[in-house]
Amino acid sequence: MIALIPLFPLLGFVINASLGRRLPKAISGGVAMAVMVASFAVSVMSVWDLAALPAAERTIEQTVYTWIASGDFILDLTLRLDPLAAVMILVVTGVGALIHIYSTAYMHDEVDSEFARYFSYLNLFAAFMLVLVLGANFLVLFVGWEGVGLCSYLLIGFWFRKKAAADAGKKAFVVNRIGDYAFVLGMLLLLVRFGTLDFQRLASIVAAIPPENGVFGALSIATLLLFIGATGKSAQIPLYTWLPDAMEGPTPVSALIHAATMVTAGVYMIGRNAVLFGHAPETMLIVAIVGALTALMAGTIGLVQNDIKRVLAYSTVSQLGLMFVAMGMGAFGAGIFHLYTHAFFKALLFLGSGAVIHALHGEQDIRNMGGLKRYLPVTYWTFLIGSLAIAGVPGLAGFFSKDEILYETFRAGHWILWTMAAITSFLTATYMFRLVFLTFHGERRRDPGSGIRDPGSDLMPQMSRHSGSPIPDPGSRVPSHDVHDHAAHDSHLHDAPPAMALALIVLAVGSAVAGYVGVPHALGGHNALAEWLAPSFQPPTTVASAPVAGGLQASGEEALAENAGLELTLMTVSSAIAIVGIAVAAFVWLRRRELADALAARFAGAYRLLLNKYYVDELYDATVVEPIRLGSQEGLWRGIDVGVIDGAVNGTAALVGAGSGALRRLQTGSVRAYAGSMFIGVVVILGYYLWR
Amino acid sequence: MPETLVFYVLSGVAIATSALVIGQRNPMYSVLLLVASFGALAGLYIQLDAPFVAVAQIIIYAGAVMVLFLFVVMLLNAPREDAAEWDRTHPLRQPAFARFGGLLALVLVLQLAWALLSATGVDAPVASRAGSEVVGSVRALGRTLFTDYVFAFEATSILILVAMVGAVVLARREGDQS
Amino acid sequence: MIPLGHYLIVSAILFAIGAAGVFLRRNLITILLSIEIMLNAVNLSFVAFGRQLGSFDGQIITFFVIAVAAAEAAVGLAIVIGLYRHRESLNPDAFTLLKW
Amino acid sequence: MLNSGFDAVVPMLCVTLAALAVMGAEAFRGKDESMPLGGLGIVGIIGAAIASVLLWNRNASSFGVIVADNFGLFVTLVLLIVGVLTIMFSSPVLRRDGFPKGDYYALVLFAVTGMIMMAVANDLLVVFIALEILSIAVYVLTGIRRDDPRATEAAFKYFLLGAFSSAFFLYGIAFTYGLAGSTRLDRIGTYVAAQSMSDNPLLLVALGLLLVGFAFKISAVPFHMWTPDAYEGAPAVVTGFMSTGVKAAAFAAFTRVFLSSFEPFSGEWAPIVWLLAAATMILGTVVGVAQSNLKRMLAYSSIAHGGYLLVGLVAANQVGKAAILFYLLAYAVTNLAAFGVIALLGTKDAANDELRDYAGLWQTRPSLAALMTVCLLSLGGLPPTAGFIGKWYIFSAAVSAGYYGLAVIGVLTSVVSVFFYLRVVVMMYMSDRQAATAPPPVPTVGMAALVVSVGVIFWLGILPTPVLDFAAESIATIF
Amino acid sequence: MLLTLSWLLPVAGALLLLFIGNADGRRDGPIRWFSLVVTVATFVVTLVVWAGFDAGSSEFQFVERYPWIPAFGIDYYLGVDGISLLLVVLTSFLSPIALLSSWGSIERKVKEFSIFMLALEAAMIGVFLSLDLFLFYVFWDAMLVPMYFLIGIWGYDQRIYAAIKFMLYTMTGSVLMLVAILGLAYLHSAATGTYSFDLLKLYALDIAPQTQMWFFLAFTVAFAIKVPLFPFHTWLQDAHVQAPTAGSVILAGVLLKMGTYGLLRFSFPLFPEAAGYFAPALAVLAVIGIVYGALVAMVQPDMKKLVAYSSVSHLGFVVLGICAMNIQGVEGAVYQMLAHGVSTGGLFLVVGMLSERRHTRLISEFGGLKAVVPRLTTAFMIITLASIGLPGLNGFIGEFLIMLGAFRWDPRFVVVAGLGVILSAVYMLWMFQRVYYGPVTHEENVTLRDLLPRELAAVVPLCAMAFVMGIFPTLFLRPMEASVNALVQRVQETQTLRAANEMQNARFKMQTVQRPMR
Repeated sequence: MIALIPLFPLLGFVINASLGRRLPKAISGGVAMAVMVASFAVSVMSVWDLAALPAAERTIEQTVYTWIASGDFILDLTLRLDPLAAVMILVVTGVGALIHIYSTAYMHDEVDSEFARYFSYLNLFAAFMLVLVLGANFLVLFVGWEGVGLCSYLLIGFWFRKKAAADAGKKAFVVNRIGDYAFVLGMLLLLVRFGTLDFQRLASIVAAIPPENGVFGALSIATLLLFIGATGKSAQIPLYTWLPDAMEGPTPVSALIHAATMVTAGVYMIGRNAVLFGHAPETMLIVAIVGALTALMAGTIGLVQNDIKRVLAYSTVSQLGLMFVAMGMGAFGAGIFHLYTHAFFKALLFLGSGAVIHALHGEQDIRNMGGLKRYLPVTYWTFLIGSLAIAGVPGLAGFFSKDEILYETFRAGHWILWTMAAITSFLTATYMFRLVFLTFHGERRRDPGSGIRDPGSDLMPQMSRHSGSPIPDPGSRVPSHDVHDHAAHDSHLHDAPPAMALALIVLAVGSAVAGYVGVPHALGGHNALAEWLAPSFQPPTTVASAPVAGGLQASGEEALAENAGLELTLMTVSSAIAIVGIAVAAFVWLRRRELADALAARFAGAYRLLLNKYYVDELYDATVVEPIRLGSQEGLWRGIDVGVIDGAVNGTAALVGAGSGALRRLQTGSVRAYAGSMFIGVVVILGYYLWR
Repeated sequence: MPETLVFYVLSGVAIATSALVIGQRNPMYSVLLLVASFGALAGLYIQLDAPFVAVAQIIIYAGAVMVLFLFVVMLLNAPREDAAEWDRTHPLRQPAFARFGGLLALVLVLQLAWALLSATGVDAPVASRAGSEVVGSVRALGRTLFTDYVFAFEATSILILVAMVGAVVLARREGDQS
Repeated sequence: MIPLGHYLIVSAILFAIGAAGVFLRRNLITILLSIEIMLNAVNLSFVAFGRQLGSFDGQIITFFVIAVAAAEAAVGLAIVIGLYRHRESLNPDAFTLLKW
Repeated sequence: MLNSGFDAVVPMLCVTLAALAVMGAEAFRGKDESMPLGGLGIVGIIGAAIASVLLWNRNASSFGVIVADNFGLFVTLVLLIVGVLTIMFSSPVLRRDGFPKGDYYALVLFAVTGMIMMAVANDLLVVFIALEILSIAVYVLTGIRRDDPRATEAAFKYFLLGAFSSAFFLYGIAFTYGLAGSTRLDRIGTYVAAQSMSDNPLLLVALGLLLVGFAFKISAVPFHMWTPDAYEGAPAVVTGFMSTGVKAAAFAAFTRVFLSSFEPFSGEWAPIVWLLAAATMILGTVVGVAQSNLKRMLAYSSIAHGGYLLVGLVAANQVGKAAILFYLLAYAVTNLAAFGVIALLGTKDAANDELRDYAGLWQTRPSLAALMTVCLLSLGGLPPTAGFIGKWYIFSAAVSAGYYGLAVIGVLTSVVSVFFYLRVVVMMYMSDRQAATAPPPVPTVGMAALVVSVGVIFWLGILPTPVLDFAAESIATIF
Repeated sequence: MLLTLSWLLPVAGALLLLFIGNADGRRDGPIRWFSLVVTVATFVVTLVVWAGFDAGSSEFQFVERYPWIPAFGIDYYLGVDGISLLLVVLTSFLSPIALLSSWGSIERKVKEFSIFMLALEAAMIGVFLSLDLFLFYVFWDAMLVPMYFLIGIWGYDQRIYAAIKFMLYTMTGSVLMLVAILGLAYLHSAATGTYSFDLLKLYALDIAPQTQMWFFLAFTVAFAIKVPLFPFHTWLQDAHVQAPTAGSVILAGVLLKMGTYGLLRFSFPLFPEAAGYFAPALAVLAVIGIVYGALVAMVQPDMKKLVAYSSVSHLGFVVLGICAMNIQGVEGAVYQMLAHGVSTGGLFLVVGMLSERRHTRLISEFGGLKAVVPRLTTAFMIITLASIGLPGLNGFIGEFLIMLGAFRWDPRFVVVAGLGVILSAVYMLWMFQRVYYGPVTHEENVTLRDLLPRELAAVVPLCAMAFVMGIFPTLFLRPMEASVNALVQRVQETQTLRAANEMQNARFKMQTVQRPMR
């Protein structure tokens, strides 16, 4: 049954990949959408079945077949649906389906074969993502983990003629590989240490041993390695640099992969192994700190970016950071909750930005936008809702989840982290509304104006996606994404076409109401989501026993009593933060535009630092990439391989040759010399016998 | 004692003439000196109760072989050594090589002498053993030659045949083959 | 009577002289002569040994050696003549077409 | 005539008679009347072969100095094969270069006689005479192309050094005779066995001098100097003949003398032979690398092969002796075939034995190129050829005698040797022909001889069992 | 009889061709078809063997044994176990593909080419089949000759240098092995009185540790050169780059495996104690090779060179797994051999197709081909992903099992070896991107034609194999299970030195659970 969930998209992939190049757009797109919807339906049904079960044994397991069997290592390809997975598959299939629908309109200008290729990739991604979340053991998860990485590589580089896109794709894959390296090591360590890769078995084994408080034992090492893998997948320090570049991909891709689903895999993975991480407090602290740092850093960068998608990308990074803070605090429920809500509004925001770009024919620089509110009403209002949600304005989805994270952090006593998180949410509100105001409000701006160009980005407005292809070939019929003269168009900018509008509206509704599944007790809710998820964060069959560190004490009645007050206070604080952030944004970018430039000029150094993303990419290039490349080329290849090793080989040959050349000279041709050598031989032999 | 004296004289002559043979630039003289050395050797043979060998030595060697040499020397009216110009320029002309060869020869002599002196039984006078009275009788010698050594004898005939053929093949004038 | 060793030493000296001749002389004829000297030296040893052992073998072997020497001399001289035909010289060092 | 006291000499008698018949026929034939002289020789050789097969296992001996034991007979058969192949390769060459046919064949047959005599001789004197017979015959054959100064020079060098070395050899015989009181190998053996190891300097001197004599004939370093010049100067067929026949005969006598009579002294001579073998293998292969003349290159390679044979001698065990026999056969056939190819490629006025003359031979004479390749691979000791089995046999002898060092030197040098064999292959297959003139057409007789030898090479390489057993049987009777 | 058939069939084909006159190349077509049919028939034969193979037993099966050189206890002795079976199938699977790939590129001397290819296949199959060391060595060396000609005659410009280097380099190793083989046989005769080259008898032989060391080194150097292990690898890129496509495919696909197979079949089981002593050193070399090969591959301007160096890296994994000498390690190693055969063979195939179209192998000469040759691009993509070990494709299983096995042995090696996983992605994807992505930069590339049906027929089986091996690894793991078990048992129970070894790095090891890992 649940095997069908990933199988449907896979089917779609097979169809589109094999004969898609001959199908008209309608069919290939239709197939892609159909399989996603089907998969969504199946997911809903299976979650329904799951919900029917009593909370204690809420798992549906299906072993497809034995994948690897080698000696005492036997690994089944098992899928397991549990509350956590349930949330994830709903998000993946639901949001995924919407984005497929959206894409049919967004990608409509591609030629048939490219169109089909796009959707085949998208389906494949969905399939792998579902395998990732449904996998019952690390290796199956890893299959999905790598698979989604591959799809993101393919989709980022979808417009392969554009060097920037291709580079970004490769960068994404390689950076992820670095994470995967650690991830694999972590897996192996767990496997060798505990003898299994199955999440439930691991959980029950680990639950039996005491947490590694203060010691950094095998479990801590393993979890840390896994977390490094997560930083790769979920774009955390130090491996976050690929995500902003990944914006080279088509916008729906950014929405689905780089906002809603794939990038959250790291968070999901930690949630999935809540017990393991719970038993490695040292690692947990590291997770939280890294998350907080990432959140803050990304937020600051997002404040000054001028590319609409990049702003969103950095906001994604920072939101992911918040999720990791929650995970690090042991507030797994909160983390997953934020993941869930984030999926809605971040997807919404990206799709919205996509609508804007679509309308502006590829324009992405917010300095060249403005005043779009009256041209693109649907886009505007949905975008606004999304921004409010992410800013954490009370009543909307983001409010509840982010607030719960802040609360858990504070309650765990890490007030420094709390402060960082709070600042982050303030920044979030600010840069999001900077985006909103610059894009939709004010008056229409044509030319880039006097703003500082963003040197780090390949997304100069005037660069067309298909630039650099000197010769026409079937794939490169120039679509209307290219930059045309705005003057020609901005009179009749068309709003999102129905397919896109539908996706936007649905997601907007989601962003508005999704939070209500997790209304905290303090507000009289009963935090349904947390309760639903609870079993997933505890060793199997021990639901009744002591909850995992920080698991969800909020659910205990007595805990509730003393915490309600605190929670409410924090809520007001955080709402205030959001409001203030929006206000600041409004003040600076709506009332007094010049102030922004003044600030930029005033703190030019800081501004440039932020604009160039703290020069991290440059740092990596200078310290890692170039040394390795040069070292390999000049040192290893030219030096050692050709010079030393092969030199030794050929040197031996040369030596023999030289010896030959020298020895043959003994053959002088003079017969007396020959007799001489014989005579010497005689004398020597006799000498040997007589003087021996 | 006379025979000791005779021995030393003869061997002295043999050695001296042989040394002169190779110390001689003119091949003609060399051949003649060699004949003399052979004569001395023949004397030693007689002293060793091998008259027949001595005779053979004189007749075959000094008589036949050396005459053959003489013929060739005259036929080619062999020039004195290093007459030709290239000879002076030849790397092997400098005497170092010759000295080296002489040195080796000296070493060889020393080795052999040392081996002989350190060997047992060679200081015993010759013919100290029994049966010395029959030694030298030609009949007995012939009998042995054609009984024990008959195969070697036949083989030698083949050898000489081969040498003949070879000499003919090699020395025949150009053009008149077969 | 003269000890066997004396004869042997004489023959050794002769042998060495012959061997040295191969190096000292640069005249093919003389070199052939040197080889004859070596063979004769060996003959002396044979006869001496035979005398010592009181058997004919030494003398008989000497005959064969003489025969061999004659044969070698014949062929050798033929070759020398052939060489002389090709190049008006008897110097062994003149013939170094074949080397290395 | 078998079963009489003469039967042991029958094989060489047949060959001798054939030689005499050839001479007679040559003498009495008309000016331009052609006679199958080669056929005559082959008939005699076949008779000899039959005789030796009949003599098998009878351990016959004649005159007390000839012992036709299986060892000798095996070598005899090898020598007869060499003779047949030589005659087959020669016949077209003779016609082409206008050698004196009668003399040539007679000399070849006499040489074979001498070789056989050397192989079955049981008396140092006979060994010496046989040595002289074959040497003189080969000297003459070397210089048989009288109009070619190189050939004459080669003959002269070969002759001079040969005479020089045989003087030493004879001196060694003299000492041996003086000590042992006889030149019969068996009596020498009994005498030597009675001696204690090292308190007899004269015997050691004798040993050393005999060693020198043999070392010269098998062209072991440093007594090898004559080999490249003689081999390069001589006509290719003659080179093939002497590089195989002389070596085989010399090794037969060498093995017989040192492994029967001087067996007790193996502790004395083994180290020297060890050094000779090592030096020979190394120098032969290393210097071969730099050669550009095919005959000279193969000359060095045959020096190296002498080294491998010496390894078998050093091992001095049953395996080693059998290995020597087998290797002699394999090497004889292969090397002879290789030189046969060279001979067939030459013309009257051009020897065509430079490496560059073989460029692109594949295009013009594919069959010749293929056959040559097989020979070269066999010389290099690659399976599935006779050379491989031979090398393997030799080295297993060395290893089972504990001489790992020699074995390692041997295999490494054989790798080096593969390099220069491959150079020829490269020329034939991988570079284009620059000489405009196509090589001469291949005569049938020569082709037949080549095909036969290559067939033998593969046979020995793939199904060596019968011959291996044969060899083992041969050494079983004596020693 | 089947085994004999499997190597005799190509030989027979070659001999038959030998007598077909084809001077003017008139019969090229028929000859091509004929040789293809022969190889396919061989493949079928090996499949039949597989079908009849009893996966349950670790014994050698289909054993054929006839005395060959009785005097030395040399037998014609063939047999397959789980390990050799798969390698034989791989060989016969790749041979037709290689032949097919040559149809376009080999125009001159087609007959000789086919003859050499068939001879090569025969020799390779023989190497994997023979259970008699002498027979093994015969095949081992005989294999050099046809490969030498393939490289030397039909190769690229530097072909002669490469061919001779290949021949001499590999021979140098193998002759030392020959000495060791002879030594073994002698030891056997010293122990039992009779010579024997019978592998199983020699397994039973107990050898003094000191001797083991030397023999192990002799064997291992030979195999290490073939693999090629890190310092012995420089013949590889020359041979690979200069060989014609078919040659590279076979070279990468099968020949290199003969080295690792040799380690597995001979070095380790014959000299367990020495193996235990040297295993860490070997593993160090292997790990160096993994990283080093990857780093050097990364900066190659020449596609074939790049792939060649990647082989060094991949086979480093194999050796690492063998050194681990536990069930996962060894099974992973064997699996990786197969996987590498498929994926790297495929890489050379597609690279060859590319270079035949443009007559250059320089990456810089290409770019943007995705738009021009979509099919070729897809094939290339799949094989690339397979070789960088993406889960679901063949490369992953082997690498993971090897890392698992090595981790249970000594985690430090895995920590370094894992870097290879990262780097493989770097160099492969970088090449892929430079060749296929971006704008079409060279006018000549605009008109490149996509895969022909014939080429498709060559590529598709490989891609399909990549998927099958990635998704259903048990198909291949089960047959080898018993044999690998037996092997590991044999090696470990006799390893006394190994114990000391364990002591030495005990603190880095963690105790492993005994119950099955699920």
